[in-house]
Order: sequence, then C-alpha cells, then structure tokens
Amino acid sequence: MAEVQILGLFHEATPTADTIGILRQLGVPDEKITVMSGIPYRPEMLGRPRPRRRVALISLIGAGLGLLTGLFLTFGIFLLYPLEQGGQPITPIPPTLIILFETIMLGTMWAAFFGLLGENRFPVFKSQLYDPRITEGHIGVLAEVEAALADQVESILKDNGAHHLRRETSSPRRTDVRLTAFWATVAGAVVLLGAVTLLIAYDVLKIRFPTNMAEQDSTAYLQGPRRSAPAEAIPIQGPVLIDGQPASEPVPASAESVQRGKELFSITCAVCHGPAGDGNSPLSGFFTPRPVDLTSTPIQDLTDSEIYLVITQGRGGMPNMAENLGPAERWDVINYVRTLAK
Amino acid sequence: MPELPERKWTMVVNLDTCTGCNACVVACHAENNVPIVSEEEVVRGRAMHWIRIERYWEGEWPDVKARYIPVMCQQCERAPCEPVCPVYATLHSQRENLNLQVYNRCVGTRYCQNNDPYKVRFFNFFDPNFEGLLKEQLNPDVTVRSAGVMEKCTFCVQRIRRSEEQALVADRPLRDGEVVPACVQACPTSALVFGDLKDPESEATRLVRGNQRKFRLLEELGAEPQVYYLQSGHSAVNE
Amino acid sequence: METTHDVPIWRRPPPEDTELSHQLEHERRQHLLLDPRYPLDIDGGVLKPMYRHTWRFWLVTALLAGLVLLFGAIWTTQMILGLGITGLNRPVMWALYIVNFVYFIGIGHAGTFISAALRVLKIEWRRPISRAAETLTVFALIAAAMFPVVHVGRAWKAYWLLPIPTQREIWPSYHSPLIWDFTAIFTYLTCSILFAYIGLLPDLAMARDHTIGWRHRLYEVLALGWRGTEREWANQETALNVFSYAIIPVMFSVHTIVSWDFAMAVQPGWHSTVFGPYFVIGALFSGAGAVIMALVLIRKAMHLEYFLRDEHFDGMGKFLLLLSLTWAYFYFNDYLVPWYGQEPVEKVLHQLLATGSAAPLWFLMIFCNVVLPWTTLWSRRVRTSIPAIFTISVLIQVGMYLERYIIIPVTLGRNEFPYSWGVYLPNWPESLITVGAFALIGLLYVLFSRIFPMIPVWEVYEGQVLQGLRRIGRALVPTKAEPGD
Amino acid sequence: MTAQRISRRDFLRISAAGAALSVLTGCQNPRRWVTLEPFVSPPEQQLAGVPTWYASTCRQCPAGCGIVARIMNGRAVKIEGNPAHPLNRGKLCARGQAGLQVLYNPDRLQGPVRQEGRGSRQFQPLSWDDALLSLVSKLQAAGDKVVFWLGSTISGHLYDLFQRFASAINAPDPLVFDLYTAFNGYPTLIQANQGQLPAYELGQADVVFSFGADFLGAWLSSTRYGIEFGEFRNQSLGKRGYLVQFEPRMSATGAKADRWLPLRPGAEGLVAQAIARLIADQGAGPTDRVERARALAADVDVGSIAEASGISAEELGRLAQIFAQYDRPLAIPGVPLAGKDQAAGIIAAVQVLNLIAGVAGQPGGQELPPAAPGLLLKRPAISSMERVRQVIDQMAGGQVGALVVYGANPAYELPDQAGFAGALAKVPFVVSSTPIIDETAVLADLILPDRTYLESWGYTVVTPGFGEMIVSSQQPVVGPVFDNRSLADVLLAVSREIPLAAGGLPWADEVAFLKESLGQLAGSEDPERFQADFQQHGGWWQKTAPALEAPETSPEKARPLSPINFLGDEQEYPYYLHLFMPTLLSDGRGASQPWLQGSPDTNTTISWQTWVEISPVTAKRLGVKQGDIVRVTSPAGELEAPVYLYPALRPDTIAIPLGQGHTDFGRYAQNRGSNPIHLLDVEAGGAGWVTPRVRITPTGKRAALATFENQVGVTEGFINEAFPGR
Repeated sequence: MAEVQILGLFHEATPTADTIGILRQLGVPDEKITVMSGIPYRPEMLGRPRPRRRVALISLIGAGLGLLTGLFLTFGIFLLYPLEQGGQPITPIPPTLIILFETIMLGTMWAAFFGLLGENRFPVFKSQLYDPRITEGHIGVLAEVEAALADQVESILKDNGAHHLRRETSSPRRTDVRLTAFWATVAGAVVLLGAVTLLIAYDVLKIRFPTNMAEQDSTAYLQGPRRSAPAEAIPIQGPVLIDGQPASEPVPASAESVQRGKELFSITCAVCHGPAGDGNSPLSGFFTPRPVDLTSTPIQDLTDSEIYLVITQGRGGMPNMAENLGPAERWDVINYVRTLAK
Repeated sequence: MPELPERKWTMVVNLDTCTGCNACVVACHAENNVPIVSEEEVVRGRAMHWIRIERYWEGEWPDVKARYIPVMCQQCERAPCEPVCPVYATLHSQRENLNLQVYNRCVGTRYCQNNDPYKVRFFNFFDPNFEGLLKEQLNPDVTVRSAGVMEKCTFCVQRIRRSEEQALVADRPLRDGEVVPACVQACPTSALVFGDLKDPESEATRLVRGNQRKFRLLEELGAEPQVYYLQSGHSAVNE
Repeated sequence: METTHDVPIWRRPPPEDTELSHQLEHERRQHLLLDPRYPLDIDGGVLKPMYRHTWRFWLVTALLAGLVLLFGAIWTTQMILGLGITGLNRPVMWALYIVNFVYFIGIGHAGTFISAALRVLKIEWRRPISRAAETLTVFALIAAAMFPVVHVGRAWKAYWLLPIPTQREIWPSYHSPLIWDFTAIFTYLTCSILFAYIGLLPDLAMARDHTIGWRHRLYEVLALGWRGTEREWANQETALNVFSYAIIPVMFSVHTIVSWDFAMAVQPGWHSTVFGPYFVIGALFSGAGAVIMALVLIRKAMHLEYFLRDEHFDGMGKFLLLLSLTWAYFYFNDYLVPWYGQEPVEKVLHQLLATGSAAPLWFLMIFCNVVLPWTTLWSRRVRTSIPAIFTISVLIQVGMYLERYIIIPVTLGRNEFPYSWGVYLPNWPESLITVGAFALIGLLYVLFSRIFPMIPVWEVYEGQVLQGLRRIGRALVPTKAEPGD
Repeated sequence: MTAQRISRRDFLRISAAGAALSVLTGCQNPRRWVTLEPFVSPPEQQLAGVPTWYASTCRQCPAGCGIVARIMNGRAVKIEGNPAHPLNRGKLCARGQAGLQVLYNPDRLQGPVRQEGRGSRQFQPLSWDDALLSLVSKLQAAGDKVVFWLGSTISGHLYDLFQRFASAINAPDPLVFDLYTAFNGYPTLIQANQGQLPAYELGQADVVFSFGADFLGAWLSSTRYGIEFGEFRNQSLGKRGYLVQFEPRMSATGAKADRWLPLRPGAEGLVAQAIARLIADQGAGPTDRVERARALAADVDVGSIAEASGISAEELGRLAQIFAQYDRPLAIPGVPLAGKDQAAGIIAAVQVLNLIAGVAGQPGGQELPPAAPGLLLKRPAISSMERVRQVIDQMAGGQVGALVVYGANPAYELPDQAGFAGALAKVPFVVSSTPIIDETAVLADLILPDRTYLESWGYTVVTPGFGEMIVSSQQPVVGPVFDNRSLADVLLAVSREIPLAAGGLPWADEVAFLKESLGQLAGSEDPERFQADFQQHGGWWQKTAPALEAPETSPEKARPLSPINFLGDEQEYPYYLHLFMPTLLSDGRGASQPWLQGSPDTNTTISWQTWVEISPVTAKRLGVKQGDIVRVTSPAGELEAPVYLYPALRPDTIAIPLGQGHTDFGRYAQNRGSNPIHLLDVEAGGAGWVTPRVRITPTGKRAALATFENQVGVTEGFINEAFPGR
C-alpha cells in the first residue's frame, strides 16, 4: 500500500510543536514524522523524542583504532628497524606517547566525521521531499502517512499555520545513480592517489633528479673506459701478470691457500656461482646465461691457467675480476675451486 | 660467517703536536670526495672540510698564543644529532660504535646540524663540482653526495671495512694500527692516533687510559664523544 | 490569531515599552544576535558578495596568483640548483622557511581556538566569526605544511618522511621530533578541515537552496543532501562537540611539538622547558591578530558590516590583550632563567639581542608584542576602531614574526664554538617564497570567500533565536535561552 | 622474475654488496641489490674492487718524500706517504697529497702548442713531430747560446740529461732557480754548510732556538720536520722538548713554540750573537761550552741588541741560560735570515750557537748529509741569485739565443724589478714545458707540455736525508692521461737531430738512460732485479755512518753584525714588510690545485685569497677594519689586498703571504689575489732579496674575506656581519 509524504512549512516552533502533537494523537508514529529546520531546535522544543546518538560511540571506536595505528607506527617501525639513534632505547616510550596521542585524536575525530556521515546516511543525492525555504528559517514537518490519511493530515497542517504544503507519493527504492557515481569517484581518487604514491615510492615513476646518488661520478668510471696500467711500472704488491699469459708462480694448494680461497670465493664469487659453487645463487635467475656450475666436469677439466685467465679477463657474462682479486688471490680461489669437484 | 667483534673506534688528538699543517684536511678531501667550494661560497659560510683545525687566539699582544684544535665528527656514543633524523639517515652503528651517515637516505632536513654541538656536519648547498679530469680522482669507495644532502666525517668507515675484510680473508684478528683513517695516515707529527678502545693493548687505549692531559669537547653535554684530546704538555725547562 | 510567540523573530515587534525603545535600538546596534532580520536578507547578505567580481577582485586575485606562481618558479629553481640560492649557511641551517613554518602554524591556531574553545565555553559573540577563523586555520596550515617540504634539501624525496611502503624498505624514525611534527600537523590539518566542513554543511545546504547553475550543482554535492532534519542536527552537534573537545588538545600539542623541534636540540637558546606553552601562547597571539586582520578585510571587501560589528572586534581585542600579557609572562620566563644562569653562550645571545647587532629586531619585537598592546588595547575605543585594531594586529604579526626570526636564525648563529658562529640574512629567493606563501593564503582566502559562505548563517540564526532581551528593573538586558542538553 | 643483463658496474656493486652482507649478516636477500638501491646499509660499507698501489716520489717541493699512489681501474685516487721511505715514513703533507690535482688538473695542455705573438694567449695546437722539428731548428740556430732554466723539483736523471746536453753543445750549465728554494734561502744555507743542505734533527733535542725558521710550515722538508717535531715533543721517558721561536709574525712554528719572541725584523742575527756573548759572559752551562763561547762569541753590546731587537736583556740572559744548560740544544736559522743582505753572516751567527753547544755535525743535532752515492746520480744544484742576475743580464743583452724553461716559473717568481720579462723579450726563442700554461709559458713561443710527475720516470737523491743515504724512485703510477711526451724523451729525440749533442746522449729512451744511471747502485745485485725492487719499494736507501765533519769554524771571533739594510725611508715607509710562504700554496705552485686553494690557511682560516696581516694595534691607529682593502706600497711596487687583523704580529710589521696573484696558471689560480713578490727588490750582484719597508693606505673599499672561521665580533653591524664585503 502506497504511502504519501506530506511536507508543511511553519514559521515558528510553537505551532510546529502543536501540530506534531495533533499528528501523534492522530496516530502518526514519531518515526514517521521528520522535522526539518534551518537551525538546530531541541527535540523538547518541538515535543519530539530524542534521536539516537551514536556518533560519540563511533568516535570511541575510532580512538581505539587510532591507538592501534599509533602502536604499529611506533613500536612496529622501531622493531622492524632496530636501528640505534642517539643512545636511545630501540623502543623509546616518551616519543611513542606523543605519536599515540596524535593518532588517538586523529582516530577520534575522523571516526566522528565518518560517524556523522554514516548516521545521517550521507551523502544523499536522490531527490528528497524538501523545501528550500527551510534554510530561510521555516520549519518543515514531513509526515509519512498512508494515502487514506493524507488529506486529513494535510488539513491539520494547514489549520495549524503551515503556509506551504507539498505532497508526494513515496516511490519504491531505486538505485541512486548519482550516489554510486559519487562513491566511485571517491574510491577512484583514493586508489589513484595511492597508486601514484606507490609508483613514485617504488621508483617506477622516476622523477628525473639525481635521486639516490647511485648514478654518480665516483663510480661512473666502472662503466667507462678502463685506463691502462702504466707500462713497466711495478706496483707495491709486486709485478703483475701480463695479460694473456699464465702465471709463472702459482700458489701451491696448501690448506691455508684453500682456506683463503674459500673466504675469497664467498666474497667475490658466491654471489653468482652460489655458496656451493654449483651455479645456484639467489641472483642466478637474473643472468642469461646462468652462471656456470663450477663443480661440473667441463669446468673442472679446464687447466689452472685457463681458469686463471677467465678470472683475470672474464668470459661471456662474467666480468673480469682483476680489480677484485690480486694475482695470488686468484690462485687461492683456483685451489679452492678444485676442491669443489664432484 | 664469523661474527665480527664489537669495536670502539676512537681518535686521540694530541694537541701538543698538532701543527695545523692541514695535511689531514687535504687527506680527508682526497679520501672522502669532499668538494672544495668556491671563494664566494666560502664567504657565504658554506666551506666544507670534514676535519678542520680551529685556531683560537689567547691573550693580548705581545703575550699572544695560538691554539690549534683539530675538530672532526666526534662520533658520540649518544649523539644528539642522531635521534632527530626522521629518515634514519644518521644512526649509530652498535658494532663499530660509529655515528654513521647514510647519504642516500638523507632528505636534507638539516636538523642534525642544529643539534650537533660541534657543528661538524656539512650540507651540500649545491651539487659538488668536480671539473673535467678532476672526476678521475674520486674515490670509488665513497659516494659523491648530491645537492641537498648532509655529510660528515665517518672515521673513514670504508677504510675500516677494507681492513676488516682483509683480516677476515687472511683469517686473523685485526691488528692495532691496521685501520687508519686518511687524516691519521697523513699526520706528519702523529698527533692523530686511531684505535679500538676495546683493545686494551692498542695505542689509543694506552694514550687515553689514566692520562691526566686527556679531555673531550663539551663533555658536559653528555654526548660521550669518542674523540679524546690531549692538552699541551710542559717541558721541564725553567722559564 | 498569532500570539507573540508565533511570530517569527524577524517580525517580532519592538517592546511596547516606548520609554525603552532607545535602549532597544542601542542593544540592536550593538549585538548582531539581538538584531534579527528577514532570513532571506541575511542569506542574501552572505551569498550576494560571493557573486561580486569587481575589477578590484580580479586585480587582487591576479596579483596574488602571480606571486604564487613566482613562489612555484623559485621553488623549482631551488630544487634544480640546490638550496645554495638562499642565504643559508653553515651554522644557520634553518632560517626563513622554518620561521614561516612556525609562524603559519601559529596563525593556524587562533581559528580553531575561537571556533572550538569559544564554542565549548558557549561564548555567543563568536558565532559570525567562526567560519572566517576556521578558514584561516586551514589555509595557514596548508601554507605551513608546505614549508618543511620547501625547506628540505631534496624536496622530491620528502615523501620518505611518510610512513608508506617504498622501495627503500625503511620507514621513518619516530625518534625524530620532525615525525612528531608531521603526525601532529597531519592530525590537526585534516581534523581542522573536517571540523570546518561539518560546520559548513547547513550553510552549503542554504547556498544550494539559493543558487542556480554550477554553484547549485557544486553545493548539491558538497551539502551531501543536508535537509536539516532533527537527526542530522543531533549528529552534527555530537560531532561538533567531539571535535571541539578533541581538537583543542591537538592544537596545544601541535605548537608544543613545533616548539620541541627547537627545545629538543642542544642549541643554546633553544634547550628550554618553557618552550611548549610559550609557543602555544605565541601562536594564539599571532593567530588572534591574524583573525582580526582577516575579519577586517572580509568585512570591508564583502560588505559584511551587518555581521561583523564592534562587539566582535571588542571581544577579539580583549582576547589579544590577554594573550599579550600571557606571552610576556612566558617570554620573561624564557629570558630570566638563562640570564640568571649566566651560561656563556646564553649570555652572548642576550648581549646580541640587548646591545648587539640583533638589538633593532629585539626592541621592535618587544614594542610590537608588549608595549603596543599594553598601552592601547585596554581602551574600548581602540578596540572598536577598525583602523586602530587592524594596525595593531599587523604590528603584532611583525612582532611575532620577528620573535620566530630571533629564535631561529639569530639564535642558531651562536653556539659553543665561536669558530663556527655565523649570521644569516635572507636572500631574495626565500624572501620571495615567503611573500608567495602569504599570497597563497590570501589567494585561497579570496577564492574561498567567493565560493563558500564566510558567515555561518545557521549559527547566527540559532543565536538570534536563542538570544533575547529581558527587562530587569528599568533596563533591557540581553539574555540567552539555554535549552537543556 | 625476468632475466636481465647486468652491467659490470652493477655487478661490482652487487658483489661488493654481497661481500658486505656476507660479512655483516650472511642472511640478506641479494635480490634487492639488483632491483633496489642500497638504502638499508650505507654504501660506504661496500667496496668496489681492490686497489693497486705504486710507489713513487713527490715532486711538489724539493724535499723528495716517498709516496704511494692508490690506483683503481687505472685511475689514481689517493696519494699517501710511502711507509717504507726513510725520509717521510709514510707521512705526507697537504701539498704532497694534492699532487693528484696536478695530474688531473682540468687545465692541463693536451699536446704541444705554439703561441703566435708572445703574450697573445693564442695557442695553436701542433703535432709532436712539428713541435720537435721546430725545437731542433731553433736550438740549432741558437748554437751554444742556449739557457736551460730549471726548477728545483726536477728529477735527477732529467737534470743529468740537461747537463749533458748543455755541455755537449757547449752551453752553460743549467740554471736551477725557483721561488721555493730562493725564498727559503737554499743557496745561502748550502753555501754556509759546505755545499750541502743541513738537517736539523729536532727529534732528540732538548731545547730548540728557531730564528724565524718555519719548519712546520713550508721550509725545507715540512713533512720530515713534522715527524721530527712529533718526536721532539714525545721523547722517551716522557721528555718533552722546549721550543723558542724568534720571529716578528707568529708562524705555525711560532704557534707551537713554548716561547714566542716577536723580535724586530732583521734582528735575528744580533740576538744569536747576544746569546752567544751572554753564554760566554755568564759562564752558564758546562765549561767546554763556556770556553767555546768565549772563543767564538762576537764582541757585541747586549744592551744595545736588546734595544734593537725588542727583547729585554733579562730575557736574553734567561735564554742564554736555557740554551747553555741543557744537553742537546739546537739553533736553526730560518727563512727571513736567508734572504737578507747579510744572510751569510747571520746564518754564521746562528751556527755559532750550534758550535758552542757542540751539536754541529752531530746526529741528533745539525747534521750534514753524506755525499750523494755514485757518480751518475745527480741532484740539481741550486743556483745563486747572483747567477740569476747574470743570466737575466745576458738575456737582456741579447746573448741568449734560446731559453728552455722547465719546472720553474720565473715570470711569476721574480720581482718586476728583476727585469725578467723585459730581458725575455730579447730572447729569440723561448720554450716552456709546463703542463699548465703559466706566466712564463705565456711569454714563450712553444710549449711542449711534459707529463706530470705521476706519469713520469725519475729518481731523487734526497738531501738532506737525515742520516740516511736515500735515492727515491719515481715511476708512472698511471698511464699518460694525454698524449704528452716526457721531456727526457724530447731531449733525447732532439739531441739525435743536433750533431753536436748526438754523441753525448746516446740513449734510445728515458727508461734506458735511467736504468743505466741506476745500475751503479745495484752493486753486485742483478740490475733487472734491482731496478724492479727500486721501483716496487720506492727507492734505495741505506743507513750510513753520518758525515761527522763539523763545519769549519773560523778560529778568530765572529765579527759583530751591522744592522740590516731595509729598502725605503723610515719616515715615508713606516712598516717592515714580512713576506711568508703559506703552508698550502707555498711559492705559488699550489695555486692551480683546488685542494690547496680551498683549504683554509691555519692561522687566518682564509682560502682562495691574498690578505694583508696587520696588528690590531696598528689597525686601530690607521683606522682600518678587518676586510678593508689597503694599498701596500714599497719603493719597488705596490699591491691592494684586504686586511686581516692578526693579533700575533709586531705593530711595526706588515705580513703578506706569497702564492697568489697569478695572471695565468689555470682556472683556479688565475686572477686571484696579488703577488707580493713585486714589493721586493733583487739586490744587484748580491745574494738575495732586499727587504723593503712599506706604507699602508686605506682605499676605502672593502672585500669579503673568505675565512672558514666566522668573523662575527670582528666586523660590526648586522648587515656587515652577513655580508662582510659590502
């Protein structure tokens, strides 16, 4: 059965209150009557029941959420990065309290706002029975009654001083396209903002600035031309080997040499060839071709000098390690690699 | 992997033998890629020297005395500059007892400089300018700091690391005197001594322990600086 | 038949007591809330100026927009070249940008204080000015929040201060007062915006009901479907109360934390326990002055003489005097203790201020913040004279700006090692950026005032409904209905 | 995860990171190092590769310190002292470390250039072949009228080659003159010490009286003296040496002295004589000293010396007591003495004190080096000022057909008054070998840029060696940065074309010559092996029994010194001028190196500038403030520079540093400050500089002093403080 909405406008609070009393006597329940006004009248002024107020409660929940956020931001980060600063404890309490206070307040107030929206079912974009004069100081009484009572209610309103009357048949609920669009826009904006922030934060969208000091003069030469060593000059470490020639004085494969080789291998080689030398390292997936398995027969069949040359000059995807391993150290590594044979 | 032992790296500065020769200053520039700023910028108070020799005049003519105090980052144990950094760009390394500065984390709030009682932090107001071939001299172990980044003495942490790795490879403990920052390496009069206070036999420990001449700068602030100074001594000459 | 009580307030006849009619006239002239008018006139009085786009408006807008663009251009240059284009130097690493930051945060305090604290205290004359004050808060906070970003060396990396996941895999350190700052300002700014917005909702509905075209559509969306039902009012009241009570401690915390940026440092002249309350009072002081300036300007520009009356300037003037007294008390505290301690660097600083090169700044500050308010603001004639109160407010801005200037670059120039002392003088880039920041607030304010009602109409209505005159003896006395809560 | 190519640079970064991580934790996921920048730990903890070290010899001053250069990927990234080298024992001064900026100076010439019209600065590049052809033809045209003007930092083998070349074409011996040696008084010191530079071994001295010797600054071997000073202060059993410094302006040495006595300029010799006299008269100290003092001390009137020097007679008495009492006293004659008109007499007066003390010729005292080992190893013989005057006169007289300048910059280093530029105009052909165009090169016709010392071969016979015979080796530490030829090779190539010279210089190249020269040091060792060790370790040295021959002492008493002559009338020019060599820029050769330009002078903290030091007392009288530009006028010339108020300076003296005022010499040196050498006068036919008196005129202009130290409190007013130059 169709319901009818009737809106009457009043000038003043007293006749409004009177009218509402009459309507109640007529049997119109309180929840079917809505009073609209340009200023906040107290329910008592209009003889209305006090509306339910849950915003404060929601704020309290917000405060709790704020507390949890604050705890995560402070203790979470402190424990995630246990970095010492200024002799302070890793989880300092006083600074934490400051953050907790702010996040609790933030949670409280945001929750109050969203509580307000939620409790008022805001936003509303579909057309509602309303009169613009309400914001001019008039008080509107909106009664939702069965069609049969409509005329009677209308006359009651009129008799009690309602100077404008509007009547509308309640229509069944429709999906509110504008509301959907609104929330879609809000959600889209939030997602976009978050996405852009993360894209920048993860350097996917690179801002062209000397950003991380990774591309810079002091290491740029590593990609640049390698300058030749001075001819005939002799370094303090002793005469270096001439490119292309095997070493004349290999280091004997003593236990010390193998031990040194093991350390050097773990520093210089294991990154690619894996700690076990089998070509399985966390990095190996990054390379085409994959780093070779040093324990394999083809590698172990190479002569020492050949391995020495590979270390000195590089081969295929492997860079030369002459800058990383001294001549004697290369022999230590070779001696160690020999122990890896299957 | 063997655990590296905890260290307490310390610099001892013997004011009796510091001659203000600037060898440490240039050594530091060379080792740490510290830019040289132009005359105009020096006038505007933006000179950058991680180690500087403060010269104080004492007395009036003709009884004037000049005092030299080399001042570098004091590597405080409770460094006031650290906790104010919002991005962990400056922090304390527990193991080495160093006050680290991670340049690529720095956003340049310059808060650390305000909170640094020794004013030994330097800010890159402009990008460093290494003209032409001068780029070739840059030490690849050390980042060249871009504009907007705070920098400071690190006790040549890259040299410490290098020595540690060498010792590790050779499977022996680090020897006293093996780790030398560039300034200590250069100092002709050996006024600068570097060492591990945790090592009871080190030269630094020997100089600091029970030495009546030792003091630390602004000790009353409680920052526990790790640079010890030795006051000038007196000769046994009757004046 | 209409009884007296049935007559709308704007049609209520004057008391029949003719002998008191001049009294009535007087009270109406004095008090906005006793001077009800036909609501459509009031609505119109608020909405009409929003349409007024005279050449003056365009000129001011263009000028301000130009300065804001200049701000952007200089900032871009600064990011590309480096902070070296400013006058910063080694001991003085913080200067004008941080001065602006503190100053604008300070300005951002009065709006909320007036709106929230006076609301909690049920002080009635605040009703027409709360919107103008809240707006100032929001815009000042936006300008203030910008300055730390302008200030940092690598502004494009400023997002590293946010607790968001990044490729660096490291989050900000909550040891740092700057992160406290960030958290507090974020809370204060967002909550101030929400606070202002909740109060704005009924007025947006009012504007929606009285406009056509794009404005109507805009207000329709922004008003969120506000109809003024009992439930809406009740929830709004609760929300406003929650905000009022919550935002005041947040406001105190914000400037306290700003003061901790300094007080946490070992820098002599900064390391003071009184800095928290001292900064809060200073903020309110400069903020209240700024609110007065904003009121004077919008009253003049938008012809809001009906809403903004002597009583408001009188009230704000008293408030200002009170704040000046309190500020002086705290300043004396901050001065006396180090003076008595005779700590060498503090002594140097005091000498620098009292007799040294910073003396002109210091004495001007004392004049603006203490001498001027104390000698003038006790007089109601001064307080209600628009030019006088405006001038005093401007000078208080100067004084408070100088106070921050003295605290930051001047103090930073002195430390324990005379070798590393220094002096800062602003260079043109940061000076123009400062001007640009003022222009930004002005521009936002001008634009806002053309889009949103600058007077909270519903609050004025409410006040007019609740306020009345009661005869006691031979006099008519303003009285207020206090309905139960 | 998609596979990707990883560059060598990435690889090194990853492997370095991996190394650091495995050292630090051993459990980090290295994947982050590929896709992410290293943020969680500082990149300074990840090292890129291992360096190679090469030993060589420093050429930034004539001392001959051993250096090691750290090479990464063919680039020299650091110079340090060679720890094995007995002279500097691993230490190195600021100038030595700045040698990298000689090598990598952005203003280096990349090949030979010809200048059309001297002074035009229009340099046309030409090929090495053309350049050599032109050089040969001009040298042939000049016949035996060729003058080689060399600097003191030249390698021994190159000096040897020049000498051989000169004698082969019957040209005069090369002239060795630069400001560093001239200003520091090398010729006079050598003359006073039997042709050798003495070593003052402070390390074991009890008491040192330094008469203006800034041995901690830029005097002789500042690194070695730094080491000595460190030992002097920290002797065994807690003994700490006592240093007394006599000088009108407090130098770094004065600042470190226990007693700093600001005597009147020129009174150093008188004071030394007064002390000797007082030892004799008071009978202080051991009897043998008193006896020697009675024999050697000049008959001087202590009272009048006290008046002339500004040091009271009581003070002189105390000083004589101190000097005579202690075991190992030592007296050092310094810079301001060596340049004076009576330099020899003053140095002898100081020397008398060492003779009285019995430390002359003793280890731990004033020690003379042993003769240079071998016959073929040469050390450049520093020419006297007299010789310089002669050559300039010859040039002016048109008797010089070609001038070859190497390692010296006479156009900058000599006062205007010496007339070098004018004389040069009369020389038909001038060649310079400077790697950076300097003032002399601007006046040259042809510039054949030599390789810098870090790219070249050589050796240095270190004198004084402080008790050891040292030959320090020099080898390239990097490959040549540009296609520049070594001057030795140029000389050998040229000599092949000149019939007269061809026989005298038969070597194929520089290295062959060098190996032959060094061969005699090898002794019984395999020469190849010796050569390798020589290069690898940075030289050859052996502890020798030091030369014990005491310097000659005249049997008769030393003559009393007459007062020093100053140029200029006392009324017209009321102030003494005290020039000094700053530690960093030294004689001006450091000015092209930004590390030396930009590092603050210790006592004034000024960088990049020339300043005039004035006592605050005088400044008050003159009404000038810090930063005011004043004109300093001497009878020989004038300059303008800003004032620095220097508290430790006699009110009657003005001090100015050398080193700036280059009109050329690269972007860092050019048009910066002023060159105070032009205030001096070169004494005609005499031994050195004539010290002038000067007057000061304020110009009313102000300049911003580039001090590292803040100047607040010196200048006044807010604007002044912020902008000291306005």
